[in-house]
Amino acid sequence: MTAVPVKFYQTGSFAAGNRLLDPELRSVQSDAARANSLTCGHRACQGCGEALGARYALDAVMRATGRQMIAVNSTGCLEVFSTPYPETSWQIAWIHSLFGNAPAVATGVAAALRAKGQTGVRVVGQGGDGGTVDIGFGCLSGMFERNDDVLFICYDNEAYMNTGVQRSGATPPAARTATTPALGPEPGNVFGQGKNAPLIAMAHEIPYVATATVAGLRDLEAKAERAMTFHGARYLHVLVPCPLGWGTAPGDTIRIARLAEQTGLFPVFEAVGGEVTSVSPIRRKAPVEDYLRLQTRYAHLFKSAQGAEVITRLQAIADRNISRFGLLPDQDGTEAQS
Amino acid sequence: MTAVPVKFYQTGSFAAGNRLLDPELRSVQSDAARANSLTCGHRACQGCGEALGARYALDAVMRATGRQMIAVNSTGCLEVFSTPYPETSWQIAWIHSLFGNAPAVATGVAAALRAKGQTGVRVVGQGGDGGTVDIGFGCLSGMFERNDDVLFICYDNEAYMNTGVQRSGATPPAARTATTPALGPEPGNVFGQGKNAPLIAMAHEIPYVATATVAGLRDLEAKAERAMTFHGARYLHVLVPCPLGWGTAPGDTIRIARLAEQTGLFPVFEAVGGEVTSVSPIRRKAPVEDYLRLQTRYAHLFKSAQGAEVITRLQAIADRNISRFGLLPDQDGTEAQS
Amino acid sequence: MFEVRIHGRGGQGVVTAAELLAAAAFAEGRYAQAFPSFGSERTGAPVVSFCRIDDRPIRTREPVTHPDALIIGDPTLLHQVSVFDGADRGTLVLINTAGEAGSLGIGELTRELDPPGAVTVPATELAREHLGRPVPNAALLGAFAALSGLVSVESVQAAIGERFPAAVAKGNAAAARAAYDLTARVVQGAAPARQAAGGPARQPADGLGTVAQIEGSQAVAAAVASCRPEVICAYPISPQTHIVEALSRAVKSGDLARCEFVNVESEFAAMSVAIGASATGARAYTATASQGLLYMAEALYNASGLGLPIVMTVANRAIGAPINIWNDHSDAMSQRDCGWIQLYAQDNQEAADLHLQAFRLAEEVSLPVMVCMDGFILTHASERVTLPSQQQADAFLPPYEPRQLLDPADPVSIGAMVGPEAFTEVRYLAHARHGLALALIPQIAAEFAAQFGRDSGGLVRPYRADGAETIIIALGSVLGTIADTVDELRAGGMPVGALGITSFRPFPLDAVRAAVGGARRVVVLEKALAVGIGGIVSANVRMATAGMRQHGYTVIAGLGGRAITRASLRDMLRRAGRDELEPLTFLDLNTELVQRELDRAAAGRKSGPAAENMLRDLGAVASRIG
Amino acid sequence: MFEVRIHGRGGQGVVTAAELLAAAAFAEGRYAQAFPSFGSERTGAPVVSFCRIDDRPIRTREPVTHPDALIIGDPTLLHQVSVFDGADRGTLVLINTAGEAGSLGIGELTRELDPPGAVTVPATELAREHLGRPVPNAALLGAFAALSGLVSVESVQAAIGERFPAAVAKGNAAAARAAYDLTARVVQGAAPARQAAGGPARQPADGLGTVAQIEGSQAVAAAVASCRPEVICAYPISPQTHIVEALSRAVKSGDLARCEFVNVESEFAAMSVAIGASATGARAYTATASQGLLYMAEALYNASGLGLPIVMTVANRAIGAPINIWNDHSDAMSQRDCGWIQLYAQDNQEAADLHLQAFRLAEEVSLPVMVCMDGFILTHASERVTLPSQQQADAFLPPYEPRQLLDPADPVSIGAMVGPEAFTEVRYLAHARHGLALALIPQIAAEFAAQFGRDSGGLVRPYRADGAETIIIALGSVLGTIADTVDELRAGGMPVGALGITSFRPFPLDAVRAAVGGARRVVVLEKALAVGIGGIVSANVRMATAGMRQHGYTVIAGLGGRAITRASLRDMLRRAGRDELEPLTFLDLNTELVQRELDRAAAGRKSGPAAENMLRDLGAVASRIG
Ligand SMILES: Cc1ncc(C[n+]2csc(CCOP(=O)(O)OP(=O)(O)O)c2C)c(N)n1
Ligand SMILES: Cc1ncc(C[n+]2csc(CCOP(=O)(O)OP(=O)(O)O)c2C)c(N)n1
Ligand code: SF4
Ligand code: SF4
Ligand SMILES: [Mg+2]
Ligand SMILES: [Mg+2]
Repeated sequence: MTAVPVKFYQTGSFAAGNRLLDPELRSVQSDAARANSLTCGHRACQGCGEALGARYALDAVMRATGRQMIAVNSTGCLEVFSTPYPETSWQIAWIHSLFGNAPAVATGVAAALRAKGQTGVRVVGQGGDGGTVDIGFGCLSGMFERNDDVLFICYDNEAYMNTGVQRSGATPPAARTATTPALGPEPGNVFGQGKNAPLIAMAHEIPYVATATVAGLRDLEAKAERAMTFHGARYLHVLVPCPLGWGTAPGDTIRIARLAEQTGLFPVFEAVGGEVTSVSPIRRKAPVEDYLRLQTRYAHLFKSAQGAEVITRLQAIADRNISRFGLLPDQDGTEAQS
Repeated sequence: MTAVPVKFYQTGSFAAGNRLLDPELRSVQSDAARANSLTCGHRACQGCGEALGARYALDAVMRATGRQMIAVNSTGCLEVFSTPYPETSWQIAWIHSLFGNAPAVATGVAAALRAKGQTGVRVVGQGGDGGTVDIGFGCLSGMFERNDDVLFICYDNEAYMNTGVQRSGATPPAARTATTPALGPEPGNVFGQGKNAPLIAMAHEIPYVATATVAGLRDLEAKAERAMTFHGARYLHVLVPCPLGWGTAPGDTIRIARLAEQTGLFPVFEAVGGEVTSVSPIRRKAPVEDYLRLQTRYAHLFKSAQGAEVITRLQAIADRNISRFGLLPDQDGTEAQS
Repeated sequence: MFEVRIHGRGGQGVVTAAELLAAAAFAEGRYAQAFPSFGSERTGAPVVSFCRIDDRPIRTREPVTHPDALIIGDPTLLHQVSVFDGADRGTLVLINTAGEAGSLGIGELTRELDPPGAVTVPATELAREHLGRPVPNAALLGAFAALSGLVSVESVQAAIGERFPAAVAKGNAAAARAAYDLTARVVQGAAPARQAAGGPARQPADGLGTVAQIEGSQAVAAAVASCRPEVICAYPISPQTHIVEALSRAVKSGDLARCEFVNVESEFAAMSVAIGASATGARAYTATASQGLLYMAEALYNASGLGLPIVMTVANRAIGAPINIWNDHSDAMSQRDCGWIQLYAQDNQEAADLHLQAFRLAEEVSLPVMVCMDGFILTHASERVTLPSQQQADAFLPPYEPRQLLDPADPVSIGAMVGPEAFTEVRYLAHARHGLALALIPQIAAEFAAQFGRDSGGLVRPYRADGAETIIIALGSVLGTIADTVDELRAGGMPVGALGITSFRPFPLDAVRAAVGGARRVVVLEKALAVGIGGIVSANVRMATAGMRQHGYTVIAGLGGRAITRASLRDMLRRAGRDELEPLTFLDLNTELVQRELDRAAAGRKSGPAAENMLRDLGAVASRIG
Repeated sequence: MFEVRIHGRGGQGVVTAAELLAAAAFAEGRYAQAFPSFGSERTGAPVVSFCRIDDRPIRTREPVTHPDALIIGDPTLLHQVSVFDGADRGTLVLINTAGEAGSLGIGELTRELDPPGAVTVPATELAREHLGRPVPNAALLGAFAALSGLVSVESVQAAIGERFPAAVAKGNAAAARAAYDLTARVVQGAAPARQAAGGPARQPADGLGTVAQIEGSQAVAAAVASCRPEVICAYPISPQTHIVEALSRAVKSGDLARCEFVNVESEFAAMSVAIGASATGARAYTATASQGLLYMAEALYNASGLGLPIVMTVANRAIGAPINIWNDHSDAMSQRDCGWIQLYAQDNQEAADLHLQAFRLAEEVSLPVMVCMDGFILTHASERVTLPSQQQADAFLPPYEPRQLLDPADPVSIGAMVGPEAFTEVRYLAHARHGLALALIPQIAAEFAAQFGRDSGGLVRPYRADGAETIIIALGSVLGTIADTVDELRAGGMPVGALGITSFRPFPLDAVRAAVGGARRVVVLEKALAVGIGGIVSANVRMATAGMRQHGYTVIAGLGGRAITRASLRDMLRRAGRDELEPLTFLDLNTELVQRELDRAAAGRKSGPAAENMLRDLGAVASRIG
C-alpha cells in the first residue's frame, strides 16, 4: 500500500474539503465503514441523497439516449464529489464551468450540436438548488425562455451544502442553516420567503416540468426518461436529503425523502406545457412533525414552547400543498389529475 | 441665445445618443415641433410610451407615499432620457446603478430604510423589459423570493430600445428587431420563445402583481397606488409602445396600446398572492391584424403569402389569452373574476 | 487632405451624407473616411458628421476641427451651435436655405473668420420636389460637388444608387443633379472636378476579395462570417451592436449557413454559451463592450482557464459609473489578466483582418482571443477595407480541430477542481501557451501578409522609431493620429517616433524593449486609468525597459470619448521633448472644473454626488460663457 | 517555538485539538497558532492540523513540515499517509491506540528517522469511558501534556471548559485528565510544565477590549460588528463563509442591533444591495472571495464610480478555471483597477484592525475599501487577537455621515450618464481621491496606534530594510514567513530585508521608492500571475523605481494554495543574492509535470483538457513512486 505525502494546504471548508481525498485513498473511501453507503458518488458523504438522485437520473437519461448525451454541471457538491481526478465518476461527456452558468453552457452545447447537425446527442444541465434557483436562475430562465433543447435537473437539498450549509432560496421556513441560525425571536429561516422553482418553471410554459424525490427512484427514472421524449427546455426538480446539512442519519435518507412526500411538504407531480398533468398521491399521510423531528436543522422547534406554533405553520404549508395539488384524492374529494 | 461648441465625440448609438442633447438645447426640445408631444420625459422621442407610463406610475406612487419614496432605475431609455444633467427630470430621490441590478439595489435601499427605522419611506425599482425580464431577472427573482419591500415596475416596450431595438425576452413572435430581422424562412422573432414576466412573478407568490398599459392611465395609476398598500415584493408590468422601435406614428401610441389590450395580446389584470383577482375585460374585441398593421415591425407579415399564416398564429395567441384570463366575459361565458 | 464637416438635425440624413460623400470619393479612386459625431436620427436633434478625402490613406482619427468645408443642413443651427468653430477664410460654406445668405446674419458670427462668403442652396425644397420628402442630404451633396469640385456629381449619384432602393435612389439622384446645376450657376461654373492621383485599385491584386467603402462594424461582421463560425451568441451593448446585428442578418437570411445565432439574456450568458459551444467543438464567436465585458468577467477567466478558443470582438468603450457609452480602453484593460490573448486594431482593415488571424491563433494555442477595436471611432467609421473572399478565408483558416471535445463517443470530463498540488503548474502552462502565442503571432501575420498582400497584426508596429529620441507608445486607432503628428514633428525637426502595440496579451517584452531601446524617453499614451496608481500600459512597458535609464511619461488621454487631437499631441510631445511633462499627465484635463469639485468636497461632508456636481457645474459654465 | 502536527480522521476532532492546544498555551500566557490543513469533519477522511507555540509572536505561516511533536489520532493512518514526514529523532510521537506501540510496525516507517520511540495512549477508549463518545481529541491532549510538558493538563482542561457546553466539557476534561495520568505513568513522570517567559497580558493596557485566541474569521466578524454596520449582505463562498456566518448569528441573536442581514442570491446582488444601502446612508458591509469577486465585477466599478464607502472583506482565494478553493491573490489583484482602495492584512490582528480603519477611511474619502486577508491561512487560523470594545470602536469610528444621500426630504439624482465633456475629469477626481487616501492612510493608522496601542495598517511596512542589498516585497500573510526567513539569512550574514505593502490601492509610489531606494536588487514575491506577462505587483513596483538601476525579480509563489516555506524562500533569496534568479521565477514549480503536458500538446492536436491531463499525470506519478 502506498503512503501519500502529507498534504500541507489548508482548507477548513466545511464540506468541499471533505471530499478532496487523494486518488490513492480511494480504497479508504470504499473500505468496510463505507460498504453500506447508499451512494455511488466517489466522495460524497455517506447517505448523500444528491449522489443517489444524480446516479438514477443520469443513468435513466443515458439509457433513454443510448449514451448519446453531454452533461453540464454547476459548481456544488455533485460537481466536487463526482470528479476525483484522475478518475472521474462520469462515464459520459461532462463539463463544469461555473456556479451560475450551467443552463447557459448547456444552451451553448445544444447550439453547437444543432449547428453540427448532431441532433441525436442530447444535453442535460444539472446543479444544486443554490446553483439552480439562486445564482443560476437568470441563466435558467433565459434557457427556458429560448426553449433551448436542454433538460435541466436540480438536486434540491435545500441549502448551499458544498460551502457548509448556508441558506438558499430553496431553504424551507424554520430550517436552521449557517446563515439562518436558530437564534432570536424567529429562529431558523424566516417564513414568507423562498421560491418554488417548479412552479416558476411552469410559468415559463416550457414543454415539461416534473418533481421527484429519492424516495421514488423508479418515478425519478421514469420522469428523466419521459423528459427525453420532449424537445425544448425541460426541468426536473429532485428533492435529495443531505445528512450533513439536515442533520439526519445517513441511513435515513430515503425515509426522510418519503416523509417529505407523505407530509405534503414536497408535492411530486408532472406538468406539460405549464399545466399539471399528474400528481403522485400521498399513500399514507404523515404529520410534518414526523418529518421535522428526524432532522437536527429543526431541533430548535422541539426545544421551545414557540416551536409548536411554528410546526403548526409548517403543517399549514403542507396542507395547502395537499389541497392545491390534490395529493390526497380521497380525503378532500379532489381527484388527482391524470 | 447661447451657441454651444460643436460636440466632437462620436456616438452613432442608435437611440441613446439621440437624446444626449446639451442642456442649452432644451429650448429646442420643447419647441413648437414638440409641443404636441405626449410625454414629459425631457429627451424621450416623440410619442414615447415609456415616458408617459413612467410619469403616471411614478406620480401615482408619489401621491400614495406623500413623496416619501426613493426610486432605483436600471439602464435603458427611461434612465437616459430622464437625466439630462444639470437638470434631471426626477423630483424624487433617484439612483441609477447598472442595467441588471436595479431590483437588488432596491433591496439595499429597503434594507437601509428598515435598519434606520424609516419605515415610512417606500422604494420603487423600475426598468425596461430588457432590464427586467432578461439581464435583471436573477436579481428580480431574488428580490421576489426574499419578499423585500419593493415595488418593481417594468416598462415593457418589447425590445432593447436604448441600444437600437434588439430582441428581448419580451419581444413577441414575428416582430422584427435588429437581431431578429425580417429575413429567411421564419422572418422576425421566432414562435415558441419569450417569457411572460407577470405570470412568472405570480408563480413567486408575491403579494401583488398587476399589468397595465398606457391606454389606461387611470387604471395604471390605480394599480400603482394599490401596490403601495401592500408590503413586500410587488410587480407592475406596463406595456409602453415605442414609436421608434415598433415603427408607429408618434401620435398613435395610446391607440396602439389600446389595440394591444383589445386584441387580447396583452391581458390586463391584477393578482394578489399569486392568484388573479381581477381582469380588465375587452370592451370591443379587435382582430390582431388591426394592431399589427400599424407597426412597421410587422410590415413583413403583409408582404408575403406566408404572412397571413403567421397572423393566424398570432391571433391564436390572443384568443388563448382571452379565454385563459376571461377577457371577454360575455363571449365565452367565463366571468372576469372580481 | 480635404476635411468636411456636416451640421444638421436628426432626420436630415447628416450621417448618411458623410458616408455618401465618402462613397463618391471612393468611387473616384480616392481614400475617404466618414464618421458621425452626434449620430442621432431623432427629428430635431443637432447632429454632426465628418468626412475626410485624400489621395493617400487617411490616418488621423480626430474630429474635423478645422474644416475645409462646412455643410449646414439647417440654417436655424447657425445661432444655436458654433458651427463655424475652426473655420477660416478658406473654408467653403454651404447652407441649406431657400432664403438669401445675407439674411441669415452670418456676418456677425463669422466676423473674425472672415470667410469668403457662404453659398446657399434650397436643398429641402429640391428634395421635396424630386424625392417627395424633405430630406436634403442628397441635394446638399450635389450642390457641394458643384461648389467644391471635390467629387463629381456623377459619383455622388452613383453612391446614392448603391445605397438606396431604386425608387428612393432615383429621387435623391435627381435632387442632387438639380442642386448641382443650381449651384454651378450661383458660383458661376462648377469647380473643376479634382483628379485622383493614381488612386488605389478597387479590386485586390489576386482578383479575390472585395474592396469596399464600409462601416467598421460591417467589415468586421463580414470578416467574421468568412471564418464560418458555428455558434454566435450576443447581447446588445453600444457600440458593439452593429456587428452582431449584421451577423444576425447573415444567419437569418441563410447567407451564413450551418451557424446558430443565439440571442441571450446577458453577457454572462453570452460567454457561457460560447464556452459550451466551443467545448462541443463549434467555432464560437461573440462581441461585447464596457459593462458587458465586466458582467462576463467570471466567464472570461473560465473560458481561458479551460483553454477554449473563442474569439470575441470588444468594441472598446468606457466603464461606469458614471455610465458613458464612448470610447476608451478601460473595458479591455480591466480584463487584461484574464488569460485571454488581446489584440488591438489600428484601423478597420486591421480590425477585419485580425479576426481571421484570431481564429487561427486561438485554435492553434487553444486560448481565447479578444480583438479590441475602438468603439465608434472604428466601429462606426466608414473607410476603405478589403474584405476576404470565402475562398481566401478558407485557405487561411482551416476548420476548427479542438484539443478537447465533449463527445459521447469519446467522453471526457472537463473542468474538474485542481488543488495546490498542480495549480501552479496549470497557471504556468497558461503562461507558457501565451509564450507560444508570442512566437505564433508574427508567423501568422507573415503568412497573412503573404496570402493577402497586406500587413495586419503582429506584435508591435514601430513608426519612424529609428533614431527617435522620443518614442510614443499607444494602442488602437489613435496610432493613426499619432503617425500624422509624428510626421509633422519630424518635419519640424523633432526626432520623435511611435510604437504601436498590437498584441497586448501576450505582452511582447522583447519587441518593446528592442523598439524603444535607443530612445531617451518613452511617452505612453493610455486610454485607460488605473485609479490609485496611473498608467496600465506604462507599467507593462516598464517591465520591458527594466534597467534602462529612460525618462518615462504616462499620458492619460481620450477617457470616455474625449477627442485626441493632433494639436494636443503635438503640444504634449514637444513638452515631453523638453522633459517638461509630469510623469503622469491627463491630456486636455479641465483643471478648473476638477478644482471646483475638490473645493466643494473640502468645504463640507455632504457635498453630493461628484459626477453630477461636475455636470451641473459644466452646464452653468457653458451658459455663463454666452 | 514548538511545532505540533496532528494527524487523524474526520470526526476525531483533529482541528479542534489544535485549537484547544493553542487555547491552553494562550491561557498560560504564550503565543499560539493553530490551523487546519485538511479541514474535514467527514467521518473517515484523513485530516491534518497544526499548532505552534512560542513565547514570542509567531510569524511564520507555513505548514509544520518539521514537527517537534506528532499526535496521531488513528494508527491505521500510519501506513496510509506519510505521517512521519519531516520528523527526526527529537520528535515526540504520541499515538492513539489501545495496543502496543511495538505492534504497529512503525520501526519500518521510521528507520531513517530513528525517533526515540512512540508513546501510545488508548484515547478512544478513554473518551468512550468518560465522554460516552469515541472522540479522542481531549484525551490525546491530556496525554500530550504529560508527554511534552508543553502545557499543563489544567490548561487543557480549562480550554476544554471554555469551548464546550458544560456536559460535554466535563466528560472531555475527565478523559484528558485520565489520559494525562496514564501517560505520566507510562513515561515515568510527566514532563515538567514549561514556564512562560513573561508572556503577554490577556487584557489590553487600557483595560478595554479583549485579548482572545480566536479564529481569524471570528476576529474579523467581531471587529466588523464593533463598527455598527447597518446593512450586511452576503453570498457564501469559501473561505469567506465563517465571517458572514458569525455576523448572521450576531444579527439574528440581536447582539448586533439596528442591522439588517440580507441573504442574497448572488455576489452581483450582494454588491448591488450594498450599493443601494450605502446610497441610502447605511453603513454597508459584505465579504466575498474568488469567483464571487469576479461575479460582482461590474458592481465593483459602479460602487467606486458612485463614491460609495462600502467595506468588503476579500478572503483571498485563487480563481478558476480550474476551480480551486485555496489561497492566492488572483481574486483581489484581478480587480485592482476597479477604483476601490485595497488594503492587505499581514495577520489576523491586522485583519481585524483594518476593518475599523477601512470604515474610517472609506467614509472620509467617499470610496469603497477592500480588506484583503489570505483565505484559510488567515481566515481559518486561530491566533492571539486583541478585539476592540464597543466603546473604543465608537471613539475611533464616528457614525456614517454620507457625502451623498437618497433622501426624499432633499432629493438628488445619483448615477447619471456623463459624456466626453466631463468624463476625464470624473476619472481624474477618483484618482485625486486616491491621492487623498494616500495621505490619510498613515494618519488613520497613527491615530489608531495612539488609541489602541498597536501598529496596524499604514501604507508600507519595511522589515530590516536598512542597509539591505536585497529587498523582498510582498503582501499579506506571507510577510510573516518572510520576516522569519530574513532573520535567518541576516543571521547568516546576508544583507536582506523585506517590504510589506499594506495599501496596494492607492499604490504608495513614494513610500516604495524610498524604502527600496538603497537596495541593489528587489525581489517581488507575488501570489498572482498576469498570464502573458508575469508579475502584477512587480509592474507597479517598477513604476515606483523608475530610473533606478536595480535588478528586479518577479517570483510567483503560492498559487492556488501551494505552501510557501522558509526553506524555499531561503533558497530563492540566496540565488537572488547571487543574481542567479530568472527575472520571472515560479517558486517550487514542478517542471517535469509541466514539460510532460507541453510534450503531449506538441505531440498532437487532440491532446485533451490540460488541467485534467496534469491531474491524471500526477496521480500516475504518485502511484509509481510507491
Ligand atoms: C460565483 C460563485 N459564488 C459562490 C461560489 C461558492 N459555492 C460553490 S458551490 C456552492 C454551494 C452549492 O450549493 P447548491 O447549488 O445548492 O449545491 P449543493 O452543494 O448543495 O449540492 C457555493 C456557494 C462559487 N463557486 N462561485
Ligand atoms: C451589462 C450591460 N449590458 C448591456 C448594456 C447596454 N444596454 C443599455 S440599455 C440597454 C437596453 C435597454 O432595454 P430595456 O431594458 O428594454 O429598456 P428600454 O431602453 O427598451 O426602455 C442595453 C442593451 C448595459 N448598459 N449593461
Ligand atoms: S454535504 Fe450533503 S449534498 Fe454534499 S456530499 Fe455531503 S450529503 Fe451529499
Ligand atoms: S426609443 Fe422608444 S422607448 Fe426609447 S425614448 Fe424613444 S420612443 Fe421612448
Ligand atoms: Mg444545495
Ligand atoms: Mg425595452
